[in-house]
Amino acid sequence: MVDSGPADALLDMYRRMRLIRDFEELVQALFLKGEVPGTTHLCIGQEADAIGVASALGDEDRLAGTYRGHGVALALGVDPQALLDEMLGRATGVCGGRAGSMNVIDLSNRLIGCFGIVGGSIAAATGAALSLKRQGRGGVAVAFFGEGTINQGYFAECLNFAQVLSLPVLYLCENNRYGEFTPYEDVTAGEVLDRPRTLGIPAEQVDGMDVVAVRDVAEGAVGRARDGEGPQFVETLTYRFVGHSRADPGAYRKQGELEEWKLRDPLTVARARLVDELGVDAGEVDAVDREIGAQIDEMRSAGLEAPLPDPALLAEASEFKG
Amino acid sequence: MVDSGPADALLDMYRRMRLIRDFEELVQALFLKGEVPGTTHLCIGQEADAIGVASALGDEDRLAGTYRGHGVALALGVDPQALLDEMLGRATGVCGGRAGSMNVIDLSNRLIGCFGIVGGSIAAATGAALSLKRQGRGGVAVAFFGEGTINQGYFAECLNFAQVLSLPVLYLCENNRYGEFTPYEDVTAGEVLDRPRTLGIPAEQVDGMDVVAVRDVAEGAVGRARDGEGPQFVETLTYRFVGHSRADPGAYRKQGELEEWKLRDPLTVARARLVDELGVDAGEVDAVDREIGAQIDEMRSAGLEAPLPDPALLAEASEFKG
Amino acid sequence: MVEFREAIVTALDEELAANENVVFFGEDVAEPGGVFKATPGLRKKHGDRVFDTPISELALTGAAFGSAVTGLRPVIEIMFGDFMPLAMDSLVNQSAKYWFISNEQQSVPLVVRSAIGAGSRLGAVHSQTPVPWFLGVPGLKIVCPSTPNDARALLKAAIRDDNPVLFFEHKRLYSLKGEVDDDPVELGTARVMREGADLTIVSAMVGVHVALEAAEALARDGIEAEVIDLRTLRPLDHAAVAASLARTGHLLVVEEGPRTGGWSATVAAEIAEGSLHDIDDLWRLTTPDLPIPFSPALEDAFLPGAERLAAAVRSRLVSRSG
Amino acid sequence: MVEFREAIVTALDEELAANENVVFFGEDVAEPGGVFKATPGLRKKHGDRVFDTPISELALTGAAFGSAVTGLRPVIEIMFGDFMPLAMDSLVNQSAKYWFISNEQQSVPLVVRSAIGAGSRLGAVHSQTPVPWFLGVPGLKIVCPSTPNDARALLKAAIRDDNPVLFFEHKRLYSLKGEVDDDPVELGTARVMREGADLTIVSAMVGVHVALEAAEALARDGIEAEVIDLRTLRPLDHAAVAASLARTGHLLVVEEGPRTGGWSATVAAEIAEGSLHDIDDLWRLTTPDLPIPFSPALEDAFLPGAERLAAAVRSRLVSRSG
Ligand SMILES: Cc1ncc(C[n+]2csc(CCOP(=O)(O)OP(=O)(O)O)c2C)c(N)n1
Ligand SMILES: Cc1ncc(C[n+]2csc(CCOP(=O)(O)OP(=O)(O)O)c2C)c(N)n1
Ligand SMILES: [Mg+2]
Ligand SMILES: [Mg+2]
Repeated sequence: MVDSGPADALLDMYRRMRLIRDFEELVQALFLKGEVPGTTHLCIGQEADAIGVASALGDEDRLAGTYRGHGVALALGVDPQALLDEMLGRATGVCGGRAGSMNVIDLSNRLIGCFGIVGGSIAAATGAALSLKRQGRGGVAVAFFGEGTINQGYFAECLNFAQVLSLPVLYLCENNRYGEFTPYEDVTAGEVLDRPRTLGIPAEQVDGMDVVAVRDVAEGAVGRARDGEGPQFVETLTYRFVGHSRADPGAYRKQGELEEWKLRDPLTVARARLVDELGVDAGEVDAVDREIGAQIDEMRSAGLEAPLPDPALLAEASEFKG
Repeated sequence: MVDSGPADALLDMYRRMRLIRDFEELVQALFLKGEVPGTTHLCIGQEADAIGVASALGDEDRLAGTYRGHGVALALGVDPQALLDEMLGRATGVCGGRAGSMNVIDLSNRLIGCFGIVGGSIAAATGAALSLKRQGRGGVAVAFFGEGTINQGYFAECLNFAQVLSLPVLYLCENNRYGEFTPYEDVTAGEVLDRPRTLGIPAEQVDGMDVVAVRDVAEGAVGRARDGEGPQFVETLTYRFVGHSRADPGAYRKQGELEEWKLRDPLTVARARLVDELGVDAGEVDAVDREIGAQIDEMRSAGLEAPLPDPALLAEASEFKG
Repeated sequence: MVEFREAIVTALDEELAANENVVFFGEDVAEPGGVFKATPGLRKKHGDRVFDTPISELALTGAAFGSAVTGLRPVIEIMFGDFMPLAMDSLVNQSAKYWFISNEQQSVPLVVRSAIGAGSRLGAVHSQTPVPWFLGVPGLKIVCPSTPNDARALLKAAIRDDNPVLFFEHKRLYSLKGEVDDDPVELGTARVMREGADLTIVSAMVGVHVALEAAEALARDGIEAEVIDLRTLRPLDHAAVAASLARTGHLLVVEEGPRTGGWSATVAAEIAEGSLHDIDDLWRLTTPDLPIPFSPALEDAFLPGAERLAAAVRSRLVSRSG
Repeated sequence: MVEFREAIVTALDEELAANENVVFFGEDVAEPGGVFKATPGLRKKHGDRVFDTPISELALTGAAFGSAVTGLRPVIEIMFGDFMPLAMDSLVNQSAKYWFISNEQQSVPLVVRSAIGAGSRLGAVHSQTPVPWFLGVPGLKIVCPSTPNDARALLKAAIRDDNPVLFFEHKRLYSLKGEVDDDPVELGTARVMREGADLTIVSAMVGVHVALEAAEALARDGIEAEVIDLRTLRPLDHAAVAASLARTGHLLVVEEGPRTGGWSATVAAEIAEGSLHDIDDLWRLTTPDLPIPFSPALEDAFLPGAERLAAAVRSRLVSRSG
């Protein structure tokens, strides 16, 4: 049994998960209206991973996410409006509309970047850990990635590299059972955790639908990395409630699987902890929902009114700094 | 205790190991005289791996080697003169002098190629196994590579790929303790065998200085792959008695290590088995040595007299077939 | 009328049916039918000769190589061209070199299909055209069709070709419809898409359609542009360009790719070297030397469109004749 | 007089000493001092800021990227340029794009050193010049020094540069001796190595020495060649070429690299586009569109040497003036 801890901390995590959920639903809705160009990879169902891990991080820490990165971005404190505006291709986007959904970068909020190449986040965090170790201020780098990513060369090479150099890095594998439309077991030999363990990297599994459990496990792992114990590995068992990206029929899902996982929606789980275990008034939780709802409504209007970038910048911008 | 088996089979393996040894020493000598252009990577000390494994292979099987590939080439039956001529850059070389020591290819002798890129042999054999499986004639593909290669993306990606597809492939890791000038343990986390095992690939270790032991283990592994049991993995414990390549000071070797390993020279071990265990007359073994010595002398003269390729071929050759 | 993506699946289907050594594999291509819906139904029809792979671009390309030199004729899919750097080692150092360095023992009949190109608001890491990366790799062919008919005919030709072929499918063409006939098309041959006496515009893929649109606009101003579709970018059909140029005297090369290092530079350099004093003008229209921006406001300005092309022609013709 | 390889180690040593954020890592570079003996002593002097890595080109390049955006200024070694495709994804999809797509939040101050080039009889997979692969990658700089002085000055400039820089060291230059001064050299600036009124020869690395030798031979025939060393191939100093050409009217570009897809094509295309009617002639001398052959008899004929260069100039000048 995981201890829920103080109510205000959990309510805060609930609020931040709600923000992610509503943000993603907004992006989805705007996408369907043709307002979000290109594609999007939503993390609906996986909010507890982002919030649980981010809750274990401090100012010195850094994180690298994937194309499915809105959740970690918001969890790290990236301005939601600036994130939305980026999806909308606006000048006010966190990257001025240059990057888009799959490539968000916000160093001021500890986000090294979101990486469109499967495995790219692993390299980025491994390298950041090299910096953090040298800086000697106890910073830990975190790489988010999915279970399908463990078959990429980046994964094997970087984990060994980090272990040999004893780098302060947490490898956070979100196991949502599918890489795009292909089930884990069809393309992957063995179990996720055995791969880091073979290298001597401590690895544990956690219920990715329970933000408290994720936070606790992340705190432990980040703490060990911070204390000089080298790379750590956590696998979260989670599920994506929506398609991989815009045009996903979902035909690959096993019968009843989605419905079953939805019973363990991280928001439902957290709400139950708040109300049933910690005795928080359901109305208080509802108020949070309404508050976020209102925030999202405002964001929506502001985003749609935000200015587009000026194409003249292409003539002025340089491929190089300085 | 490994059973030495019949004397004639072992004497034949001894002869072929002697050929490799003398061939490599010839290349070394010619190299020092400036007759071998570029560089060479000799396999002196590792002959039992090449001969032991090749002895377990049949006509349908295929093998991919590395830049340190003279041993496997000879073991597979590549014409020694054509191999030497290739090192010497002659038109009569097995690849017409186009490839050189690191890139020898001889498909007619089951050698898919020697690969200059660390890890390349693994991909080549994995792909060949795809063909062999489809052909359904029981062929097995073998990849030779060193222990330093297990940190390459090629290794991790291909082993998982082969396991998921249950391909008939033997991954043969020659653990000679160093990748170039860097000791295994400085750059590698964990043990070699654990990596394939994590993927569910059967893996065993064998004394790489004992050709009988290598052959027996290889026969088992190749047999299982042939029988449809999927990828197999063997690690040989061996040692390179010479430098990594031409200009290797060997400063990285641990004190006394070379001398200790030389006591277990695969030729010495095989000779002892022949004479002490199987009662073969030492004179008979000496006769083999002399015979090979004579063959090598002839090869040397023939090689140095062989014609150079005609540069006019560059104007005529096409980058494409057909 | 057939859609471009239908043409692709038809070509694959026909070649899989025609030759049992043809196999097709990649990420999400078999059961799911491809993220661009360009390969549905093949798994069902051709069974285990069509299969899904792990997310391991290097392994799948390396395995394709190994299988191609041992009897199969693999077609693989690298989902987005942007991921090709992960697979590049095997293409450059294995497949491209084998025919020549093996002294022409064996060529490498493999095809890499990949979705490429910008304009779909997918950002810097899902929009690139990999041609510049591979143009300087002897031994590789690069095919870039612009119509459904060419897509089908050229993909069939690529699969029947004995050499490694990169086959690029521009994302913005998948939904294009066109007539399809049964005439074969040879790799390496350009095609005149529109005749005109005043200027030759050379392009490929989407650029051909842009050029045709611009040519219509120019025709209204009395400028008759000849439009050439190169169709294959390696080897380049320099003769077709030179022949057209002999008629028009003016050459504009339009490339969706950076100004530095692309195929348009090689076309221009060959023409300049061969006929400097026989031509009136020669210039290129490319994308800027910058990563591809996400925001539609930026991406549209980034890409060479028909209007910009027509305007460029008008002003260049004026300034040159003035 | 200082050797080229000494110039390299001096530059590294000085920059490691000058800035504690500079780190240097690669395969066999620290304890062993590099396979080309270009980095001895650095480990001893600078401690764990200089270290050996696993044979994991992708991890080490990816880690360099991650560390460069979080405070370090990494210099890495990819032992042979031929291995760069393994590392390419991180360079192309991470390092090269970060500055622009992050909306200029942060650039990527990293340097990749690599030994490149043919003429050392190392065969097709250890002799390539990777410039064509990276020339079309906006955001990367490519530096190619030809003298010890430039090697030192440009490597220091590369390490101080805020952008990702590929720094290529031609193997046949390592033992070249030359004077060294303390004047800084800016990246992106060509240098006139010899003045002459009749013709401009543009090259880089070994090609510059070949051109100088050819120029001496031509001078004996009364032809005065101006020789320009580009020194940086990305960005290209087109202005310096144009300025020289304004004096000589004839341009020959000499590239050690295939005819299709190299930097000489971009130089020629830019000149043709900018000054078609102002010049008398323009042509290129490159290697054939073939893999690099091993045999010295072939390799010597493959590479553009001084005699061939001088002969080409003589015959071209005659045929053009005739
Ligand atoms: C190198 C590379 N290969 C393929 C893709 C296409 N792709 C994007 S997401 C994805 C699946 C990744 O699965 P997983 O690691 O489980 O992450 P999830 O999306 O489930 O979070 C694939 C194949 C890519 N972006 N990069
Ligand atoms: C991709 C790549 N990286 C580096 C090298 C340089 N290199 C050649 S051999 C070697 C060491 C390989 O060690 P190991 O796998 O143990 O094989 P061994 O040479 O000991 O047989 C290295 C680093 C290479 N050829 N290819
Ligand atoms: Mg997944
Ligand atoms: Mg070794």
